[in-house]
Amino acid sequence: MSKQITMREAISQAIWEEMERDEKVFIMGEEVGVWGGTYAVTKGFYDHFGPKRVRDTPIAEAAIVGGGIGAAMVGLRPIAELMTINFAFVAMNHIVNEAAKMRYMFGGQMSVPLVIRAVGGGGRQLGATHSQTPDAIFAHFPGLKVVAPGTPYDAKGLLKSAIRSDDPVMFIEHATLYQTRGEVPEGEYTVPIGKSKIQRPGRDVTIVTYSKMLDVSMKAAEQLAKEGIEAEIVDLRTLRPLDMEPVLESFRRTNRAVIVEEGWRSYGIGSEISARIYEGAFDYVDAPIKRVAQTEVPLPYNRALEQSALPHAEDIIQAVKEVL
Amino acid sequence: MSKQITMREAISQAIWEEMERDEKVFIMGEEVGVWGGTYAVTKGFYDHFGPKRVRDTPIAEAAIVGGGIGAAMVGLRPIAELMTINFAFVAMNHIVNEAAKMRYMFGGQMSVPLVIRAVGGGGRQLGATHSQTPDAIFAHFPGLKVVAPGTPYDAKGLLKSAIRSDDPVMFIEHATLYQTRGEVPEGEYTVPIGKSKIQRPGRDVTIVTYSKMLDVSMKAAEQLAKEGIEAEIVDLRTLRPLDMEPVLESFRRTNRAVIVEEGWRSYGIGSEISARIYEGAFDYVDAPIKRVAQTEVPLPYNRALEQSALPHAEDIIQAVKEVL
Amino acid sequence: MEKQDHLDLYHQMVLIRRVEERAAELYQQGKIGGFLHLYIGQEAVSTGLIAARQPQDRVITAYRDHGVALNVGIPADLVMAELLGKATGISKGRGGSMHMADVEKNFWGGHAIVGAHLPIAAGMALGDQYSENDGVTICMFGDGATNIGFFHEGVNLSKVWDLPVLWVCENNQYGMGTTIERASAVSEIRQKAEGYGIPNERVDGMDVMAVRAATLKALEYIRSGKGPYFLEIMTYRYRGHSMGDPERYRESGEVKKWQENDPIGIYRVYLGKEKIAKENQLDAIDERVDEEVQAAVQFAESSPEPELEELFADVYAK
Amino acid sequence: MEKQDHLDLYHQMVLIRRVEERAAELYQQGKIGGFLHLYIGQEAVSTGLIAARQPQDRVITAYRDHGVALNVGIPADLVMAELLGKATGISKGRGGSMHMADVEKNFWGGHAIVGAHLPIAAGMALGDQYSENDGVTICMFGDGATNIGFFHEGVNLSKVWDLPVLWVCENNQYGMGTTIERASAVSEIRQKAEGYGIPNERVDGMDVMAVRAATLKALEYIRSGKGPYFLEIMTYRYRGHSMGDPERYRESGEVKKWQENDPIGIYRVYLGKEKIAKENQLDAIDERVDEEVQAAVQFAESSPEPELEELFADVYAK
Ligand SMILES: Cc1ncc(C[n+]2csc(CCOP(=O)(O)OP(=O)(O)O)c2C)c(N)n1
Ligand SMILES: Cc1ncc(C[n+]2csc(CCOP(=O)(O)OP(=O)(O)O)c2C)c(N)n1
Ligand SMILES: [Mg+2]
Ligand SMILES: [Mg+2]
Repeated sequence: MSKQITMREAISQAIWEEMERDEKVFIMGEEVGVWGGTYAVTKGFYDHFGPKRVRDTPIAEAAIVGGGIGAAMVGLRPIAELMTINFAFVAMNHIVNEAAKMRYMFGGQMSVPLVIRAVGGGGRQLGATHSQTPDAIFAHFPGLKVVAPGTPYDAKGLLKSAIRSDDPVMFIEHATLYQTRGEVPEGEYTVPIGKSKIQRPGRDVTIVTYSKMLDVSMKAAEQLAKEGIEAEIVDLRTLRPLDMEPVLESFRRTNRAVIVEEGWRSYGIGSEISARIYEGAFDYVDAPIKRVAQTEVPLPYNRALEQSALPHAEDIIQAVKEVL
Repeated sequence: MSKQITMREAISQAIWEEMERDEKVFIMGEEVGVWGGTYAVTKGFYDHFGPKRVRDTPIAEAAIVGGGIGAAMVGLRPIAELMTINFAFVAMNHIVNEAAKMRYMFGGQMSVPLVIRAVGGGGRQLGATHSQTPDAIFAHFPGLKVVAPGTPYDAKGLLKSAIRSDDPVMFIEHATLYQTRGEVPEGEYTVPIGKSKIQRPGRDVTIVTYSKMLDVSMKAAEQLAKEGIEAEIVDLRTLRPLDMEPVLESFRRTNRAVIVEEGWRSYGIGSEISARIYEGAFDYVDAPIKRVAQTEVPLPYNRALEQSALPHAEDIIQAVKEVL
Repeated sequence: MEKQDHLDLYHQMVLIRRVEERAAELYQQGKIGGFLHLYIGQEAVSTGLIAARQPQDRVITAYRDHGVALNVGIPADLVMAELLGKATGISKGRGGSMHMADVEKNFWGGHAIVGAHLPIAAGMALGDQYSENDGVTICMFGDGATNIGFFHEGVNLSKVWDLPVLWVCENNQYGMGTTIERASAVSEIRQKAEGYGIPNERVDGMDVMAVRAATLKALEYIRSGKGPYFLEIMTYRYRGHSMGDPERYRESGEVKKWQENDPIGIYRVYLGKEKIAKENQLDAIDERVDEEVQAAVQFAESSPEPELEELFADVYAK
Repeated sequence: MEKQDHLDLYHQMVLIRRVEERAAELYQQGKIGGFLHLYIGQEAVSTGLIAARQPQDRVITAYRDHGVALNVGIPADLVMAELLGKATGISKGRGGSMHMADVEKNFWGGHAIVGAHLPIAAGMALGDQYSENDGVTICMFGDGATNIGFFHEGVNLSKVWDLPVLWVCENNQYGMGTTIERASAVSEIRQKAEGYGIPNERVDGMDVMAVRAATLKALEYIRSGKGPYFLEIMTYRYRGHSMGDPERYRESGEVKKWQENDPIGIYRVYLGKEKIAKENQLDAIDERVDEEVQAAVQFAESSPEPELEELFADVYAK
């Protein structure tokens, strides 16, 4: 049995079920408790699990992540929520210098089974500091796992894997995906971290993407299908460790690729995927690989300007036509 | 007239001369004053310029960069020194959310003529948290300029340009380059930000690199020359804005490229350069472009382990041979 | 203070209130996007602060910035246009509600990352100290902001270097839905200033005259070269944290109680009691404000959107 | 305390001193790389602290961590091997001087980013509170570390949640070359604790008995569920900040003055005066330490380098 639920419900269910399953799982962050989560992901949690396991924190991102690291080191399984990924920069040292390195540096003595949830993405007129999709910079650091699901099914399954993982996982959600619906089975399941997946089969071109841009790419693919162009869509789902197999496998069939990400182009996700496709399937390349990404400016408040900076289905369609 | 001086001297001279030239230029950071800079770059400055212009700060990186931003906004030209780039994560929010966005967000009302100096790099057995070369993650942010010179000449000229720039510039030095010598003219000169440069001509392969790896690439090229292989070396010098022209121009002649960076491979500098070469010179590609980079682990203390994770001339030589 | 000064302050407070009430409506109509944090209930704080400053005194605040914007004299037209994201907005439509600034008026902006502007304020004050200007930087922030590391680093630096900065905590009792007690080790925020050896005072933020008086005193102290000063100003926001706040964290009775202490009402009573202004004079101001706000909305609505090329402007100076 | 306990403490202090003196030599010989921060002069601090803890009490500190490492009972062999980066080192040669830990002994490491371990310590204490263990987390940091935002966030959180954590500032008067006065708004660090409403005390850190007594008291307070406690322990480092420090920031006379107050010497006098141990007993311990250190160096030098595959181990648990 499965059911159509929203991304918000999927994430919420994953946390709820894991908290029911394991006493050691708890959530801490700004407004996760009484407020119910600023994106309503943890609505009802405070009443059900109480203040011990649903912990409102001061506005202190280094303490949220740092506190999570400490609690994880001594055996708990904290979910530290950063209200948005834009505030992850405030906790940057704890994410990349502490969580990511703790185990290695001390010769494997410690584990940091911490999930850092952070929601990102543009498109809501929140201005330059509140609209970023800086996923690539976190994925640069070995020791960290970085997950960014694009469907409710994956979100639920991957978040469960993240919570059960003994490694620190940065779990990146997208604010404009929370209302997106998708099939989710009713029973228990997990989705493994570090596995890309073909979300739509196609023969003509490989679109590599993830998170919100999966949705946008799907729309582009439908449009293209009407014109007889069948795009195969590979969803990375995990940015670190990066699973290139499905990408390369698909590319070896289509020989053409467009990489779609919401964040800025330079030093972004697409750069890495592009480089790796050429490295892994050079002999299969029939046309220059294209990247679709955000215009390289801080995002403005004005709606039209902001939208013009973000990648849309039309941009993908155009890029696909260029590689064909 | 020119003279052989060290990178340390070149950087020191640039700051000294700019401070002499412009009263508004000052330096602030941990141990820049009485101590003389932990890398001795500002040795003698405190005695000469006094505590007003050579400001020792508390250990508070957000205040160092944030304070620098504020002082820059109201008309000064601060050089904020982060003792090492590893501590830039502590100031990450101020670098990428404040300095980089201030002008844009307020409709061009403000300028942030701030230089953030930070020394990075591995190879000195400082362990995982103190040995990073995370240049790519800063270069991801529009609004910031990111400069990372590889020669004393460029360091001096670029730092002067950075100090005179009305934009925030992250100026990345490399700890193991301070003793490196090179020709520097005696008079006043600047090197423009945002210009890559061919540092060694060659016909067989294009090596794209910057900072410390320029040095290592030069050594590799000498070695290769003995075997009759002439590598052309393009030094990026500036990571943002990125000047691909000399890279593409060179590549169109050599048709083969190796990109060398000290940092981690995934989502690094090489990814972007690789993607851009394919985008800009697809028809000129004769062999898959190779990336040489750091093994993707946090750097260990043990010397042999650390060295084995860092890129060396041999790795470059091997990569060059593979693309030929 | 002259009578006209009083009437000006009254005008400012009413203007803030009405501009924001209209903004709330425009938000509901979808004409304003993003986050909209209303200052309603807190008007006396920025009004009293700005009334006490000299032109050389800089002001910087958080995202809840419409009050300051109007107090420093940005015309309501340009504030409203910014809210609507228009080319004529004070930040050219690129900033929106959270990012208003007017450097000409020595207002250095609303800032959206909690507490991040405190070290920046210290830096601005350093700029004045360095250049031997006698300006003071007035830095406003919320009670919630006092728990973030930036607060600590900025305030500490200001004392170490004796910078001319006035730290102003607008204590409206909540950081979003979290009461002070649940977020801060001490519930009297001014006690934090003690940890830095900075002189401090708690002020009634519903009384514009009290705020102005405390600010004058503090500015004098700072201007005399003695270093930073810290004000904790007790206030309350009547609306949600931002539009769309479910307000599960407080009882409506609590809001009502504070509304009985309305800063505009208090000031009206004061102006009457002190025989500074008659009811009908104040009513006339109210009416003038209504017209101003209507004109501002019209200005904003009829203003052009930014050109699409504006997207690329000002990323760099050069 | 039993006589043997006293002799143990004496042994620990001398061991720290001699291990570090040897380490300094090995550094000069190029056998130790990276940064080497010596604890010499501060031995009484960690010795007194650890002497007072129960096994369930966790310890976490900064990069100046050899003292704690030896106090918690990591054999000198494994400390020395780590300094030399050997496979037998306590962190398998991957951590080096700054990153020793022994989780079995409830020692959670030296940490190299100033102040970053304070929020982590708060989290560890949360772990114990959550699991209803009665352990206390003892978190040590320098005077310089009290100026970084992490300090503020960690300490504040500990009080808001009444976490079982003992904050220990080792005030050795300098953060690298910067005196407290030039870096901190207040020069009595314990005053900072007042800003968080946390009970606090200043302690003579050259007197191991005083440190132990203060720690016992503090741990009792915390263990009774009353929340965090703050100790400022006055001490001094005789050596440079790390190897290669030009020490331009202090006069040698100042160092000499503090050396007259040597923690080992003071304890010797105490042990004599209290008739706990005779000179020759203590001398015998000194000799035993010399042998231990020599054995440790030999162990370390003859230990194998890590295999090259070790480079890839432990990046992830799985
Ligand atoms: C670093 C950071 N963390 C979290 C947020 C989200 N946020 C915006 S306002 C706010 C509450 C701030 O409360 P306070 O400082 O009391 O100001 P008030 O809103 O009451 O005026 C939070 C948590 C943010 N903008 N920046
Ligand atoms: C965030 C950060 N900034 C700067 C440094 C460089 N640094 C290492 S130790 C130190 C001084 C710390 O002083 P204190 O806290 O007093 O400890 P002490 O060395 O005296 O034991 C500095 C600045 C660092 N490791 N981390
Ligand atoms: Mg508040
Ligand atoms: Mg110290």
